[in-house]
Amino acid sequence: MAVKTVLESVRDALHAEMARDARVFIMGEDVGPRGNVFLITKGFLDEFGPQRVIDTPLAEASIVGIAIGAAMAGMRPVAEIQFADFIYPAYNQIVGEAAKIRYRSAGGFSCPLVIRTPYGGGVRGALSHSVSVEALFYHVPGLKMCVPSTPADAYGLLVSAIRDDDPVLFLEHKRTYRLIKGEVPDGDFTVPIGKADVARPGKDVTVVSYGLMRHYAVEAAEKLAPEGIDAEVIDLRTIRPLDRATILTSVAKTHRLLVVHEDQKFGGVGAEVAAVVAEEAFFDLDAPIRRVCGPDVPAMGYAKEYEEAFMPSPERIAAAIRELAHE
Amino acid sequence: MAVKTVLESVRDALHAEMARDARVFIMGEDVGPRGNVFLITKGFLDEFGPQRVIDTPLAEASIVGIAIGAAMAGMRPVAEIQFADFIYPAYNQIVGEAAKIRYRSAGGFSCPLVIRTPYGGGVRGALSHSVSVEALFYHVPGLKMCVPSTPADAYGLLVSAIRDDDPVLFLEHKRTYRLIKGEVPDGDFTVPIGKADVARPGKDVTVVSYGLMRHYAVEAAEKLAPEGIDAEVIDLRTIRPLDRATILTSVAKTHRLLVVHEDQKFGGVGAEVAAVVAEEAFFDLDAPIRRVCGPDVPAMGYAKEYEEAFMPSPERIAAAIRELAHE
Amino acid sequence: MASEPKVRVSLPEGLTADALREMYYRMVLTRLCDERAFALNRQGKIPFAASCKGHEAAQVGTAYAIRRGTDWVVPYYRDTALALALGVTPREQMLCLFARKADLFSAGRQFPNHYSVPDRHIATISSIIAAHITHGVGMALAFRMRREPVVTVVCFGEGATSEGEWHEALNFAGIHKLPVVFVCENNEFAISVPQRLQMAIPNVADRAAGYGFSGVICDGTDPITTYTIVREAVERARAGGGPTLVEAKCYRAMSHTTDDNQLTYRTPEEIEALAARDPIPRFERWLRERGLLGQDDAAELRRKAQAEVDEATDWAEAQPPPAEEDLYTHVYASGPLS
Amino acid sequence: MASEPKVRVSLPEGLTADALREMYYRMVLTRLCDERAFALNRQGKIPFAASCKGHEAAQVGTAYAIRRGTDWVVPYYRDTALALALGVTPREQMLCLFARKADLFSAGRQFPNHYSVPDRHIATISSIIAAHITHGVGMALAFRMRREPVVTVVCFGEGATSEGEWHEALNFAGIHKLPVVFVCENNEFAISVPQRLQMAIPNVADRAAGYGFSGVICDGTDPITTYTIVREAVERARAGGGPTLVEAKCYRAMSHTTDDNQLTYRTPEEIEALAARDPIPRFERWLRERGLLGQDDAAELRRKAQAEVDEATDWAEAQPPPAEEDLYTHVYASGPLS
Ligand SMILES: Cc1ncc(C[n+]2csc(CCOP(=O)(O)OP(=O)(O)O)c2C)c(N)n1
Ligand SMILES: Cc1ncc(C[n+]2csc(CCOP(=O)(O)OP(=O)(O)O)c2C)c(N)n1
Ligand SMILES: [Mg+2]
Ligand SMILES: [Mg+2]
Repeated sequence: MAVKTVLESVRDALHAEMARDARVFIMGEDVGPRGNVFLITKGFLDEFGPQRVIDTPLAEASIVGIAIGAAMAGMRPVAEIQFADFIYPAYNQIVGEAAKIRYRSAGGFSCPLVIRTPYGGGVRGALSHSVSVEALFYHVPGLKMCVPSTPADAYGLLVSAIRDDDPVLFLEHKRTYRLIKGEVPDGDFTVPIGKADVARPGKDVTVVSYGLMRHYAVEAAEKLAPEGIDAEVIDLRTIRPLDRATILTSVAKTHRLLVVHEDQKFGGVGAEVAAVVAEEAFFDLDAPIRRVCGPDVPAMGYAKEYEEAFMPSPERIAAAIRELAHE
Repeated sequence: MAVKTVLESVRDALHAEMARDARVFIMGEDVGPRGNVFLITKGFLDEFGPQRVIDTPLAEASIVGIAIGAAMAGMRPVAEIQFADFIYPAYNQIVGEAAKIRYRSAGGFSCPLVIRTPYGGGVRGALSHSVSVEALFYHVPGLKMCVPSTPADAYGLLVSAIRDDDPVLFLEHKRTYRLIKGEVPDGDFTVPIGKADVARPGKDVTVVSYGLMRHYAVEAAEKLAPEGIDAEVIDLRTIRPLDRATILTSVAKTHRLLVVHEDQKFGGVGAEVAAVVAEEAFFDLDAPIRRVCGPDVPAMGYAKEYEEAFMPSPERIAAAIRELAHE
Repeated sequence: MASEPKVRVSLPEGLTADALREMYYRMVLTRLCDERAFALNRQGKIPFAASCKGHEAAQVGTAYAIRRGTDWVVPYYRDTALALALGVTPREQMLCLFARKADLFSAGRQFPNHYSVPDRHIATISSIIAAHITHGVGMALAFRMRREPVVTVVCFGEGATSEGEWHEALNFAGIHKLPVVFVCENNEFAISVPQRLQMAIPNVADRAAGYGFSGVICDGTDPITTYTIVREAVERARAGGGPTLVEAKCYRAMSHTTDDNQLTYRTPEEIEALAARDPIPRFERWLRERGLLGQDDAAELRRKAQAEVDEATDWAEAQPPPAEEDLYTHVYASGPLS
Repeated sequence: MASEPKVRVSLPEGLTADALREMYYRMVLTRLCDERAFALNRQGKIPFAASCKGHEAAQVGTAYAIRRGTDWVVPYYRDTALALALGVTPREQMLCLFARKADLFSAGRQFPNHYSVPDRHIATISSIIAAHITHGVGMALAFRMRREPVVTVVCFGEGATSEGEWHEALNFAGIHKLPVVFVCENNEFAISVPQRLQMAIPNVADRAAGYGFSGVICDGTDPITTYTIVREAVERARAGGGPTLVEAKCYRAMSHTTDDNQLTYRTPEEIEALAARDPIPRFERWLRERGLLGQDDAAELRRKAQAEVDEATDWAEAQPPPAEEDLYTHVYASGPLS
């Protein structure tokens, strides 16, 4: 086991899969000599050559569309969207095409494609480099979606995603890249797509979260321990498929649910989590389902003050857990 | 009052606003001599001329992008996307641009734009002419979204949308176009954006729906009346902003909530409705929140059998209400 | 079927007399399939059909220009003749028209003519115009990466060239000199929108210069010209010469689909005048003049094709539709999730 | 400031001696603003900056080519000199760099240099490359509909031309012969991606032919050439002659932004060699040769500009940041909804 950052884990997973499987290749803007804007693919061009590390033109629809074609022809492309905010031009290819290729061809073709993109705020990325896009895609059957929060999960899920026979949208919270360090097993391992992680066991309140907010939720839970409030934090890790079982099991124990995400509240992932619990575990609940989320404004602004006002903090999360525990 | 179809109402509203306000113009594929593929703009070209009825190239991103530019320059464009399935290429312009123009310019610019598009199934439109797109957009602050189901609402909401100072996505269920007839007041009137309609008052179960499903829900409710089950059907009419008050008032009375939509379940609009009620009216509820929705498969297929299996029917809705009433 | 011609004529390179007759047969077969589809629609038996009448020569010429079993085609929804020329059978065609469970292309999920036939190297497409063009480029990229001598042909209408993705696809193909041939079947209309409202230029082919490769115009109502020009482009691509944009000028004889009525935007005279450009009698004449088709051959081939189409129609109609549980297949490799 | 020149020289049409000196001043002012921005970033006072060093001539030439107060500009994020030449003040520039509440462009919401100044006819943009190009076309459409004699100028880098939306915008403008001028500031790089991986052709301008209008190349390190060519295009557009694509060849002296390090993809020699193309000393020479700038004028103008920038920096830094409640303004015309 070695201690790594999330960024290093993403790089290592890409590197290992490129080395293992000649069908895997990377395409995206500035992934070549520059080694990606976060330096994730630094050195890859020299090692794997320009056929497998392709610096694309500035055109996201084609980054995904070309990757889809290559996937249909038997390759395992990893397409990079430089920032999640720039994924919109590729929406047609992801939602209209990739997600439907297997279904529409009745299994004649498959689309083993990974689309990686850094998302989320807290890095002074301003209005167009801070977005959370999970709620814009998680409604789409045919896609899978991963949102790792720890170095080990980033590695294991990315390897799973590359080996998966279906398209996977792989969202990397950019604030976690260098902030979050953790132990990562040596050698080849995977984390299964579709399994949530109990990041902190507890018995009083279930807190469902993912991405950067998983860490804030754990921090909040730790803060409350001295008060005698024992929160269980679940890190979804995968949003589609959603691990209902882990959530329901937890709620059956705690009888209280708080969902936390940085993304805006209205129509966010928390809505579905709440709906699942209100439908399938209603009689387990002793209190209303609460959500702590980003505000329903168009974006996170550039000024530090906007970021702070937008992003749920460990303090806000702790306050919500406390309130819910006493409800 | 005259009896009209939904299609006639959409046409009449467009016509009235074109006649009233020289800033209003229409752009889209085949809106010219052909008069739109559903004949909604039939005759408009002759009446208003090619400057105000623009047959565009086959390029949705530019249909919306150009309309945005015109809106920023003081016009009131009504951009048509021929079928909702073709809106994906315009996603960047709608979500990344239109929705954020006012916010990002701190009020320097506004974007009074209407994007009309026929959506939904039940017309043998197959995999790419049957989609429901509301869940792909309703998470987006800065946008408004209307989903009228009756001729009068189609008229009144479309007029409101055109007069609104912000971008409105206007979804017209294509199965309702000719199927649904109803009385429409004469002359100028509006229906406010953001107000739900109690389509059928009742006291036992609240059924929240919209679009074609509003009619199926009412039909289901009528079927159950002889059994002594009195369901209240709410037609959202607007998804963003969502009329929470009408929903919460109803649930406070019935203590039971069923959400019905044709769109796929996971991450659909029903998720947010359920979450709002689980959060704000939890103690009013006597039973789990149920959802009757499209299945989580990539699309509605072409064969009649797929359509029937995909779309909630009045029978399925009635069964769900009955079950919930006895829960 | 005529025996080998008495008089030796010089045949287009790479085509035997049999192949030429086969091309003719496929054009006729397509025409009859298309006519049957429209008839079935009028009878209320199928809700939708689209015809490639006026495009047959361009498509069959293209189909014969590639190496079958090696090269790949990414077609569009009007490529019925292309598909039939690549080995799609009338039965398969009818299964998709009737949306039967056994429909090879999509199990009855997609509109008709959305081919997807891996074993005949035809890639899956959606109805979303131009979305398939980058796929063809990506396939070409994959073949090149694996050093396979495969060329990918991507087809689309002139309307599709307005989509941004079209531009992105051609741009990438040009930069990387990929083995791909773009075939634009220019029929001057996108549903009701005429070419002059689609682009400010007369020839789509002229845009190739902006991507660093050549654009060629050909008479898409003549299968031999199309064949020759596409073949040259395909072999140049295979030899490492990069992409070509071929513009096959053809026409659309019928309304856009059975949901359309072209009389709302085209005059009856305009539509009638198109008949003079019909590729089938024209090719028939060409074959006759070269002794490749005898006195009664055309009539006989037509009868044979008609019989095939009739048989296929009856057979397909009798096949079972999808069942409710078929809704849930092929969502993911591992089955449905939720 | 020099008095009117002793020797009468022929000035470019439409430019007075004062205007020429003003152009020079704006270039210098921009340079100093950009340098200050990078310095503030190094000091940790602002998290991000981007410089237009190498583009000043192209931008100032463009700014002076339009009719101010009449024509509109849709810029991109590297258009600092353009904005300053159109009347954006150093104080306004510094407010956006510091993301202050009073930031005119976005109230501190957007990255720096995302101008939005209705009263100076500069349209709002996002950071999403090429998304603004159709907006410029739509504005031109609106002005034409209202028969206002307004021309819209849209600027972008050569990287932006790869986006599908770029193609769609130019296509529509060509079809409708709209009064719009597209200015491509070609600096040969899109972050680290060189032009040869962005397109297969040497000149962006060559693509205009595909849209039915003309493309013109100009030396974008020379403000007068750029001015002349853009002005001709603007006036042709105003006269109903339709769009033009102007390609101003310039260069990027600095890393893409403060987040980038161009040494990872460009050699030090390559970067050093760029200094020879610096538009400021070159324009200074041009003005001197024509007697438009006296012996000490350049130094004095520089001092004046520096004083402006210093004052603006201190002032802006002292302005208050947004407050929490500012998060909720301008969501909808009617306020926040939820
Ligand atoms: C993205 C998208 N936009 C619009 C449509 C609706 N539509 C279907 S076919 C068509 C016209 C296509 O014209 P062209 O590309 O010239 O092909 P043709 O039908 O003439 O062969 C249109 C607008 C669509 N299917 N997809
Ligand atoms: C849609 C989109 N994709 C990617 C980016 C990231 N990005 C920002 S600037 C840039 C390069 C732009 O190059 P160019 O258009 O040539 O302008 P320049 O910066 O060279 O002036 C890239 C890739 C973005 N902002 N938007
Ligand atoms: Mg066409
Ligand atoms: Mg550049």
